[in-house]
Amino acid sequence: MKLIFEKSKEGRTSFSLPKLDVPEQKIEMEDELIRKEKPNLPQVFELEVVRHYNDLERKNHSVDSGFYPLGSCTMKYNPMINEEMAGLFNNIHPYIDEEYTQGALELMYNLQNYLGEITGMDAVTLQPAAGAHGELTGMLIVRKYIDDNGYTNKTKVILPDSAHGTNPASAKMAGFDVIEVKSGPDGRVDLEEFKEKMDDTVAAIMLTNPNTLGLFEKDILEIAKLAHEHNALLYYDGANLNAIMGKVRPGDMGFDIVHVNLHKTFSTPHGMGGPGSGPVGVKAKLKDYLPKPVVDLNEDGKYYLNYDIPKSIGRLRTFYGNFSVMVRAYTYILSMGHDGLKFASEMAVLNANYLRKKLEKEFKIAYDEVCKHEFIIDGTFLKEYGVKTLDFAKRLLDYGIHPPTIYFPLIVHEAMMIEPTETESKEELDHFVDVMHKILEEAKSDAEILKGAPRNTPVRRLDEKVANKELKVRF
Amino acid sequence: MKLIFEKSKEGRTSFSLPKLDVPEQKIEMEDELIRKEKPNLPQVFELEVVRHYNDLERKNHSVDSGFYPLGSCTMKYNPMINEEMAGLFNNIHPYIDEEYTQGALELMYNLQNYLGEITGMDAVTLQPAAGAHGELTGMLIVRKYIDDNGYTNKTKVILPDSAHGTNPASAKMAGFDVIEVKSGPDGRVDLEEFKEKMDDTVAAIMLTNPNTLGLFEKDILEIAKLAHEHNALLYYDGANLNAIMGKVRPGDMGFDIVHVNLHKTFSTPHGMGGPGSGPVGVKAKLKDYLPKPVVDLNEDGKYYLNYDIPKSIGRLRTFYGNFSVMVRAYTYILSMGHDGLKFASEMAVLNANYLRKKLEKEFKIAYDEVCKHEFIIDGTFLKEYGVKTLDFAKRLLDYGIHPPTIYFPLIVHEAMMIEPTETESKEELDHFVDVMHKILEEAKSDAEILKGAPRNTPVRRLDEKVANKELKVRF
Amino acid sequence: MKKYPYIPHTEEDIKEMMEVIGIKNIKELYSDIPKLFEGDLNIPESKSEIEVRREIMELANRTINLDEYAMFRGAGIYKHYIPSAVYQLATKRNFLTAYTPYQAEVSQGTLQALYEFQTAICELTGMEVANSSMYDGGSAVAEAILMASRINKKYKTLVASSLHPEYIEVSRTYIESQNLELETVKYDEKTGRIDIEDLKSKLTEDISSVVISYPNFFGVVENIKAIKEVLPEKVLLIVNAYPIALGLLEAPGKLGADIVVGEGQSIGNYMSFGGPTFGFFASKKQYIRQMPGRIIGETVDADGNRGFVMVLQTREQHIRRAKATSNICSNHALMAVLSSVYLSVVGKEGLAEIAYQNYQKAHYLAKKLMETEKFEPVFEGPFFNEFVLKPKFDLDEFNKKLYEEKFVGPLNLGKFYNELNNYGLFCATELNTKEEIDYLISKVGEIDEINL
Amino acid sequence: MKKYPYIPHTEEDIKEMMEVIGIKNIKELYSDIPKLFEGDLNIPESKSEIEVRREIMELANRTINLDEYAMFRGAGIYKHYIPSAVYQLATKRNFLTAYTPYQAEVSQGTLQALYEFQTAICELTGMEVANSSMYDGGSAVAEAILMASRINKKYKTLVASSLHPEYIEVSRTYIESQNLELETVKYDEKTGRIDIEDLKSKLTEDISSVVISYPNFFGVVENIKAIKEVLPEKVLLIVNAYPIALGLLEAPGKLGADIVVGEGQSIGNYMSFGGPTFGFFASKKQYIRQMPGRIIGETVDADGNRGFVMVLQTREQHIRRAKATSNICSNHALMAVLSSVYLSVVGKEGLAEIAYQNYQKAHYLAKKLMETEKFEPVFEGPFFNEFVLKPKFDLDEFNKKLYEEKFVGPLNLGKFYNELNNYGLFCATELNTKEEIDYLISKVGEIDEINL
Repeated sequence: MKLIFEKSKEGRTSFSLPKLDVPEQKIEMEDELIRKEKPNLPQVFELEVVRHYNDLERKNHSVDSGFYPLGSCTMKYNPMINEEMAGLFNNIHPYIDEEYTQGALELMYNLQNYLGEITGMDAVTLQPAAGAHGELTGMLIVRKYIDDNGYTNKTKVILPDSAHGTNPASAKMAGFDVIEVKSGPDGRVDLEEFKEKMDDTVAAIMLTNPNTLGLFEKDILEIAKLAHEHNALLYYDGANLNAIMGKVRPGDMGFDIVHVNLHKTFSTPHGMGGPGSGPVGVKAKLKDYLPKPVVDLNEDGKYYLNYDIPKSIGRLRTFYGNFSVMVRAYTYILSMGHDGLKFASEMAVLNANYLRKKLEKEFKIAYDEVCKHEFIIDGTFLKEYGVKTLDFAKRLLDYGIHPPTIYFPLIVHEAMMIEPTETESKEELDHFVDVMHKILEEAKSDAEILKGAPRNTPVRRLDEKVANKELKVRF
Repeated sequence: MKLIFEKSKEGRTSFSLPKLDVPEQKIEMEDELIRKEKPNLPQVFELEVVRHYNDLERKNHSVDSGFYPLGSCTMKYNPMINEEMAGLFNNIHPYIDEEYTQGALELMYNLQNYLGEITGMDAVTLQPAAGAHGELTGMLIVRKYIDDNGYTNKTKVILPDSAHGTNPASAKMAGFDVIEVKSGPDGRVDLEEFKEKMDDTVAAIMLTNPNTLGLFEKDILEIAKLAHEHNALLYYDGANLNAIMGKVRPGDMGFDIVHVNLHKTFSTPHGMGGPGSGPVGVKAKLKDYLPKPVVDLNEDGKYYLNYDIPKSIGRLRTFYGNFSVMVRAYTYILSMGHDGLKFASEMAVLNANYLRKKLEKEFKIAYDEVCKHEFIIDGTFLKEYGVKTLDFAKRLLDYGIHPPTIYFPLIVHEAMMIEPTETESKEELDHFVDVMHKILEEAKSDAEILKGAPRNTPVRRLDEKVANKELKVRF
Repeated sequence: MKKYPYIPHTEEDIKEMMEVIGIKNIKELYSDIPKLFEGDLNIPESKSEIEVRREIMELANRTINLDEYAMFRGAGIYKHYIPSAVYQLATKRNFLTAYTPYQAEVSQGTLQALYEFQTAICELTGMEVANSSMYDGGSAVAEAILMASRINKKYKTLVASSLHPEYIEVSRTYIESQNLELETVKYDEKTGRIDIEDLKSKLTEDISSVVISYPNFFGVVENIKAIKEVLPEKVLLIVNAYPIALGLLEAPGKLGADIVVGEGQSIGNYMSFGGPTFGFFASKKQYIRQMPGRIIGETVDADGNRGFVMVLQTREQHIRRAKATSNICSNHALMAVLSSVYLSVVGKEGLAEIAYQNYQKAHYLAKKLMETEKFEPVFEGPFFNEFVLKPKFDLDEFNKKLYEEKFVGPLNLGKFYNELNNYGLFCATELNTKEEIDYLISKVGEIDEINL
Repeated sequence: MKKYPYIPHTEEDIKEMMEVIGIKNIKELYSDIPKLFEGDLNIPESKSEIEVRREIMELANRTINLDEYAMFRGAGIYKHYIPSAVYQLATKRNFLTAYTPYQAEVSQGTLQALYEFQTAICELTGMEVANSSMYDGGSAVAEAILMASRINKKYKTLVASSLHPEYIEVSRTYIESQNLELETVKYDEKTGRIDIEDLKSKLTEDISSVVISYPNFFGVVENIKAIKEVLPEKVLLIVNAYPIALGLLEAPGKLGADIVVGEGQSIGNYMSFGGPTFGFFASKKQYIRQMPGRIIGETVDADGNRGFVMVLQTREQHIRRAKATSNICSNHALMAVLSSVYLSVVGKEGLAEIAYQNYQKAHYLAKKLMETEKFEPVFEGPFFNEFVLKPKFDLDEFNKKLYEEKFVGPLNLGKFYNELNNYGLFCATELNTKEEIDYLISKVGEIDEINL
């Protein structure tokens, strides 16, 4: 399919402006600052743009088009009403007097509170733009906290080898050294190794619970106790919050800081990679470190942007965060209620365990026990048929199913990480199981079917080596 | 693909209502009037509905998805802004005091005037819901006019054999006998035969000009003169108005009544078959026969629905017509202006003639001369390769192109009626020409390619006989 | 050269294309057209999207947006809730910008959606077959009357005067020019139902059909069964039904209806100042060949897979021309699909619950209004979500004041019935909250005695 | 059992699934979790869509809708016209509900759209490579500073104090914990441009990068070339650009910029209370391996057909973990695609015309304001569509009155600069009509002399 630039033709347009209604003046600035050649943007008529994006859209898999069991990404349904409600707030400038934005501020205030309640935290910032951004926020809070308390020797952040890549990257960005703790044979943090590595130089421990294997860290209370004994903070990566809403709260487990992914747990659409939104909640002792501003309520019942946070880590981004993502998440929380959120978590976990049980006979499940919202297939057994997890995944595409997350977590070789979410039906799961078994049969009978996959997709298997070698990143 | 009914499962829902907030009463009516079994509508969750329609949408060809040269249907681009503007007027009840609907009424009033100006008519009703509905309106006006004038012997309507099927059907619905006039060797009304059939029993002549062959009825002034000499009215079928905006006006040619298809010429989307909108314009002498109400402006500058039309034919539908279609058409007229409308017609005609010239070497063009917005391929020559126009059309589907209208007009055997519209680019037309030639080569080399077509579509060729025999019209 | 966003032609394109055609300028394409019109159309010059938007926003700003109003008026068009998914799904661009599914192989989206629509209409009405839409309720009734005459070759129809007055007007317009006749049947002043005695007295030999409304224009639920019982066998009973009510009321098909039609706006269409909405049209299977409009049927493709096509096209004007069952060509498919999505979203339980809430809200409203002692009761017949009361004050004055409070009061029936001037036709739906109703009651309470 | 529209499980489903798993109730799935939380979350119960809509509409009704306002305020977020096609196309559901294109074969829509976006950004900025988006302008600047340090291994950055103050704050937050340093460079009080002498004086050995804004926060167009000329070779020049302005201003890449970043809101994103918008990020090709964020590249599929994939993933956190160039994972792809559609719709000529009109409207506004004699000029440097004036009256009071007229007046720079309190930062765009501007002038004219 042609690029929109390849469809361009001199003299075409999709746009016109009203005639300039003010007297024209000569452009007054140094000649070298005036553009000589217009940016070579496409020149296309409106129908061409329309068809271009119509064609492109049809080449995308999406939650709307089918099952999307991408582990760790919580590809749940994005309700239609969320979009409509977000559309009500498109035309607000961030520097408008608060008197005129009371509704928007109240929404943020309520959302801060709801997220605090769900996570068991005392204060929440909505500023971070994504999960990783929330992690960075959290790590900067850790830094500020240790600086403030004079813990000058605290230079390390501990995290398990099953952690998301963003965890070490965020810790590093905040200037910490990253210490990995191996997972034990049960897929949880190895408590002994953890104890060995835990000392006063540790600033924080980053965990997600349930962890990326979908398993609940059963020693969490012990870990929290140890952390706090060493004046380290416990950080909760909210990627897997969808498993435990209304069941158990990070705050109650002993976590001091938590980020939440509104685009995962709270159903805001992933938008091809973003925008997300990664609010961060903290315990009371860390409230004064939150980025500025947060939304507060004054004594007259007016909402306002509170910049008076003396120990604040500063700012992580401009303005107040991804507001229209917040509107969607807020709509979702109102729709679901405390009862619906809890039920969502339960059904997410039910779905994952159902799939696990249905697949465990023919596939090797890593750590095959009651999981939470996701579980991992260990794909090493596929080697005997001469195929890899990658081939298996590509073959799923031919059946119209988006493959699970592959090759993550790193501690399971040839991993396939499956997170069905609660918005998929038993029928959909059964269909997935059938397809998985069918592909396995194909692998056994003719590995070429997998290795040559996909065949029924808009393009066939793409060559990443060529792409990285040639590095053609623009037309 | 399953029907939504086949996806239904007891106990699922996409919907909930607020709890009933008023005291409940027992349903008081005869027991036989209370429903015993709920209508067996689907029970599905929201994501299932979303995926269902996502899947269905992908199975449709549309103007947005590609070239759609359906002769006589004017499948032009439907601008995005039209939809947005129509959305501003969703929540108006028709029985709201006029004081609160002044904007809507002004829009209708202006649209009446613009359509009158474009067609050269003195008064316009926006009430008809579609082109055929406009024709019926027009024919009822004819009937009322002849009754009013005591022309008791006027029982016939003359129309050419190339006319749209709606023309005779509408005339018949209004109680007229339909007299067909053959087209002459030049594709126009045979003037001699017309003269023979024209007498005082003729109530009206229905024409479209340019006609369905895309040819301008060069004797139109003579026809009008003859009609008027016999006190017959001349009716203009606006299906082909897209060829002549700003170039010549039906009213100036002598037409007394005209209908306009807002969903063709004025870019409102066709919506899988409707809604259309078929406003009817008339000359001053017929103004008093228009259906009630029309929008008028009183002396105080207030717009109002005028029901005081003593000789009105009555009502053709409820309320005031397809209002939100009118908003789209109005938006389009404002966007294009008098200059843009004229240019649109010119480019529509240019496109048609360009295609005609590019195809005339390899295809037989019926009446191969300068055409207006459309032209016809005579597909009988395909017989020598053992294929029909139907096969050729089905093969076009494999190339992602919607076939032209086929087997119409009836006077051309194996017709393919091609109307590119002005919103297609030269590149698109060239591509169409290439594909047409390629398929012709296929017909010559292996007719089975065409006879087995389509192959690349969501379903393969469908059996209409089975459908009509079994008449399975519901699940 | 001026550029237009919707027209792709560059100067170069035009030049090249003219060369191929063999002309020197565009005028040559129009050389066969008499010079009857010179100069420019008296329409403003082309405008940018910014200007167009401003102009139309200005009109919208001078037009009511009932989304923000408490609505107590129905009378054929109703403010019901439309779930967010409905419009977003049904107006996807490849539905919106497709045409009639002439090429079935690339129109399966349209065809399946309409087949599902037909199924839902059959379920609602209790009929065996349905077409894929008419323009509106009024024209659907008119076409039903014509269809009945085609079936039994009789020329006269009896229409309940409690059918929506505009439907009667439309029917009259449609049928009179075909030398068919329409006579109205009185309503019973006590019950508000059709006057059975008057009906019986008019049931002469030449009667083709009887048309009633369910509920009728006064909101009163007709007893279809009782009516059917008095009709001679060959007379067809046409029932105009309010689809939301069919969540609570027995299906007309089960009570003896031969043709069931109606206005579909209430199930998933915006009010849109009355259009476009759609008419639905269902009947017994034996009459299918006399039905107007497009019908979708199931079939198989060359590989034996299920697919859908238009069936019985030989009834239609593009094949049968003057002998067609109707002249209808464009229908209201998009509106039908909107309602099909709506019916899928609300589903079996949802529609029943909506109907139930409509009933309850309207009955609460009626009870509370009567308690104010500022109304007299009018009809005794059972009602669904609309009812008529006779106020002891000037209704139009009262309604005027309500607008200021962002309330729309009842319709003054004097608009359609001389004898019912200053009678109010009230409506409540699932969208009317108790708070709104109670506020309306309080406003009634405030009416000055002098007004009485 | 209560039903939820977003959860498909019926009682029967749950029973069957529990049987397969071998559990008797759902609690067993949580048996390994410590009993730390009992009871219900303190959040209201689930609500119907009708109730949710009412509740959020109520909030929206208490929030400004600037669509209806004349807007004279910018300061980083601008009210520009967004053609209707832009949102309708970019937010199609199969864009909206897709995730990061991990499986390229079923993500070509996303990948090609982002590749086109990268191309458009390169065209605008005059750079060789661009990534597929950052969160916003502020974080893009911060990441650019970090990138510069990775490139030249120096630890200090000089930031013009006329960079958006919030960007400076964000940059400070990002870099300080990495033991990098940030120092600001004064603006020239006469021109409003960066103070070249101050800059020179601070250009020590350890300087990694210099950050300027184009135009700067005061609307003044910096002379990139002149700045570049004073920089030592190894110091990277980071330019934060306003993309609309790039329709008129020379591409920073042509004037010596090494990294060009900026806030993308102005090109096709709504204001949305400041987010989500997106940051764009472009640089010379030689630095591509130090870039943060996702980059899309062209490749071929197994049949040799063109396709697109994510490239250089080894820079990213999911591969490189702690050694990644950034921790960024989710970006703002949807916003980037919105802008890509925008740039395709307005096109080459459109963007130039928009920029030209912005310039003209703002200069007309400035001229007219000065003619009222109620302002003092502030900066002499050339400006694009924003400028600073010093009113002889209380700006906040004036602005308050403007709101009532549905006008938003200039930003009081005291919000960010103590020394510029009661200075107004005015903005005009293609959406400001002469009529609006003249009305604003008339309002200035009405200001009571007492206020002066």
